Amino acid sequence: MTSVPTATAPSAPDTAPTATGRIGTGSRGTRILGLVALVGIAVATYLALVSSPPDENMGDSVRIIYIHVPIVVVAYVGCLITTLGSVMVLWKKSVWWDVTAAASAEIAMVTTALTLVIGMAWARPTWGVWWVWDARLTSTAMLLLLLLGYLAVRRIPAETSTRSRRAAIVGVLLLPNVIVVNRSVTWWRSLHQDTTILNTLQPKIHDQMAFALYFAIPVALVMFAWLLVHRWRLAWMEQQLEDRELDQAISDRRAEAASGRAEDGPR
Amino acid sequence: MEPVVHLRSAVSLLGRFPALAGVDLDVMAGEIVLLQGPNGAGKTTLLRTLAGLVPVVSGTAVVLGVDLCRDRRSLRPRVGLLGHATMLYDELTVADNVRFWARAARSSRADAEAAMGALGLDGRLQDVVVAKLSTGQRRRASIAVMVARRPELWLLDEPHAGLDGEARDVVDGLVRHAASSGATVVVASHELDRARHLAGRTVTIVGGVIAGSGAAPDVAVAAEPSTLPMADESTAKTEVHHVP
Amino acid sequence: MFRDALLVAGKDLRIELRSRIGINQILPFALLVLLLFAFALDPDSGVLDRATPGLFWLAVLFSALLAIQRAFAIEAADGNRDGLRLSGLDPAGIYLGKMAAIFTQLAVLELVLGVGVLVLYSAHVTGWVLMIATCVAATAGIAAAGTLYGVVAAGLRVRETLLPLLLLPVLSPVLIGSVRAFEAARNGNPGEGWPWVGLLTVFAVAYTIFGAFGFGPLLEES
Amino acid sequence: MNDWGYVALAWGVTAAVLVAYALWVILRGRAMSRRLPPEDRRWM
Repeated sequence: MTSVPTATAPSAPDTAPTATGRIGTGSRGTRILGLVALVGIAVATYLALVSSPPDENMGDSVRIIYIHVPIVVVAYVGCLITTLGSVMVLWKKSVWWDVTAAASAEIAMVTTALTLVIGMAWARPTWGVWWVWDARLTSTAMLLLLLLGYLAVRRIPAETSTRSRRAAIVGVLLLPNVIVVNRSVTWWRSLHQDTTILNTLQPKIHDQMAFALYFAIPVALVMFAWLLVHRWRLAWMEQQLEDRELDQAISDRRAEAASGRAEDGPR
Repeated sequence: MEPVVHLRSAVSLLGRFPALAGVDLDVMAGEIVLLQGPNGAGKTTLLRTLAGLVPVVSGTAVVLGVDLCRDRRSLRPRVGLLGHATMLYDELTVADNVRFWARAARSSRADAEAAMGALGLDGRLQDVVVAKLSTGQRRRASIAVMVARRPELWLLDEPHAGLDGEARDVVDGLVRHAASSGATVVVASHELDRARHLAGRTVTIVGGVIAGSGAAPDVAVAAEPSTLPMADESTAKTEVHHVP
Repeated sequence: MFRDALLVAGKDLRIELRSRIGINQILPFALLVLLLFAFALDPDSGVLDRATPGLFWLAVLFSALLAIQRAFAIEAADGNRDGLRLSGLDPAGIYLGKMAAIFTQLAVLELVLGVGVLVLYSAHVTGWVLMIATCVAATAGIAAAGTLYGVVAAGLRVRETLLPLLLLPVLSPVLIGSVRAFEAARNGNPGEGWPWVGLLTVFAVAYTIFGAFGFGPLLEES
Repeated sequence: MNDWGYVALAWGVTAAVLVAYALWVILRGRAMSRRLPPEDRRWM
């Protein structure tokens, strides 16, 4: 009942709308945002790979941390926005938030997968293995699975309001589930061993290293914002197109009734 | 008097297909209305919409005083829908099924027993598992469930299908009795001869809109669809006949 | 609400008693899983003995998937989902009723599996109280989350594959908690197990509350 | 593989995936916007 616009206004003639104006999902705002992100990424890369010194313990593999942490932050922020959006869908029946939750969940999925790959690339030189049953690694893997489940629910073809409500209920549980999984895994591992990334990283963090890390996080967030806006607009257009097809189908059906020929369509 | 069913430009979707593309319909209390139209015209969807199962995505829809755009849940227990599906649990006996749905609708056990009696399901048949029933017996059990729920609005989708002559008379009797005791009935049927005897008024639906409405004997039923009157407000509202 | 829950639970359990799908198919499946674990892990090497709590709960989890699919398959038949929606039953009541029915079936299953583990794996048991508390809390959690995600997947063409993808990650804390609690009971220090029972209880209560609210909107979608 | 190898792996994979994803979003956005009139794309 929410998303379908006034179906009584049939958009009859413009069945094949030829776009006028500019093409794509960009706008003045996103171009500025994109430029800021690109410059930021260039500076952050220079700081991380060139200007900062190698770590006393980890050597050059510390440079993986400078990309690992920002990507994790993006993944977590993405999940947060997805859950927030799902709450707003259930509360206000908001289409805007539904599109936001969907766009943000997809980016979170990509960055969570990247987090795992980067994490493994760091674990191999540091711990000598690709994977350890560390609480963070394990719960990040579960997070990826939860996000895949959410996106799978979103992909089920259904009427717009049906889909948004169904996805919202799964999405609301995303963050609580991540927290419960994380707590239980941490609790579980704490009985056995005590290796976490933070403990390995703690001793004497160099000023320049800290700056490379803390500079990269806001840069990653700007990049996230740029991606989110574009992905949002794409999802929005997909939804508009569906609504448009629906309006068309309604006016087709009316025309069919008016011409008095009812074909054996789906009941 | 306020109509029991009041639809204006109501649009309902099946998936992404607009099965109802703007329906105008009024039904008064105690009426028996025959709904007719070709396959795919939207008869079943109209009945399911009136039952509060299919959402109305635009337009106005008020049934039994409940606005379907706002609230469909409170309407549903007051409506009885006899659809193509029997809504029976195969593993349970006839009596278990009727009693379960009757209790769910807060009808008394006596209502359940009476409904089974009226459809000839008392005695040996009531302890048979539904999976072992014939199609006609299932159909009767399904009708018994509906009667036992004591609905205010009866929505019957092809109620005569799969029934023998005797059972059809029983169904017709139940419908007349329900209408005379204040319930409202909408019947969708292909068996026009039988249904027209029952109904006080015929409504034709084509392509998801109401194409015509009139006293049962007046409507050119089996004629070419192209000769049907066009949908407009005036025809949809006229000629409301009450059945005694 | 509780009246409706009793009605639905009674109906579901009656169907299970009549159809015996649970006894004839799900229970043998669970026992089969126990046997397969024994084939995979050499019983003489001691691995099986140490892994017993985990194997027990994995068997329960896989059987729970079948039980949940089954609980919604009976509603999928011949328009019964419409029937439920038309019935006037409180959705929270339907949720609690279906959850109670799944809980009961799983409890019976765990009892039989427990006996199976005792006999087949010749496990010795201490800490009965802790184990029973763990079973109750964990089963409630599985039933609560399972009923909620079961209705998300119910009625879809992809339900057989979607339900495990949605449910198993969510239930991983339950698996961790129940296995650790069982290990604590077996090792004779129940003090380590009770915090896990606490976690399981919080999980079950939280999911029951959320499920009771979320079930209505989900039941609407067909 | 020395440390720099793993650093290159991590940064390389990240860059490749993010660029590929961004390209996919942009190109699909361009394709989609051709099928919609400007009033449905109010950010223009």
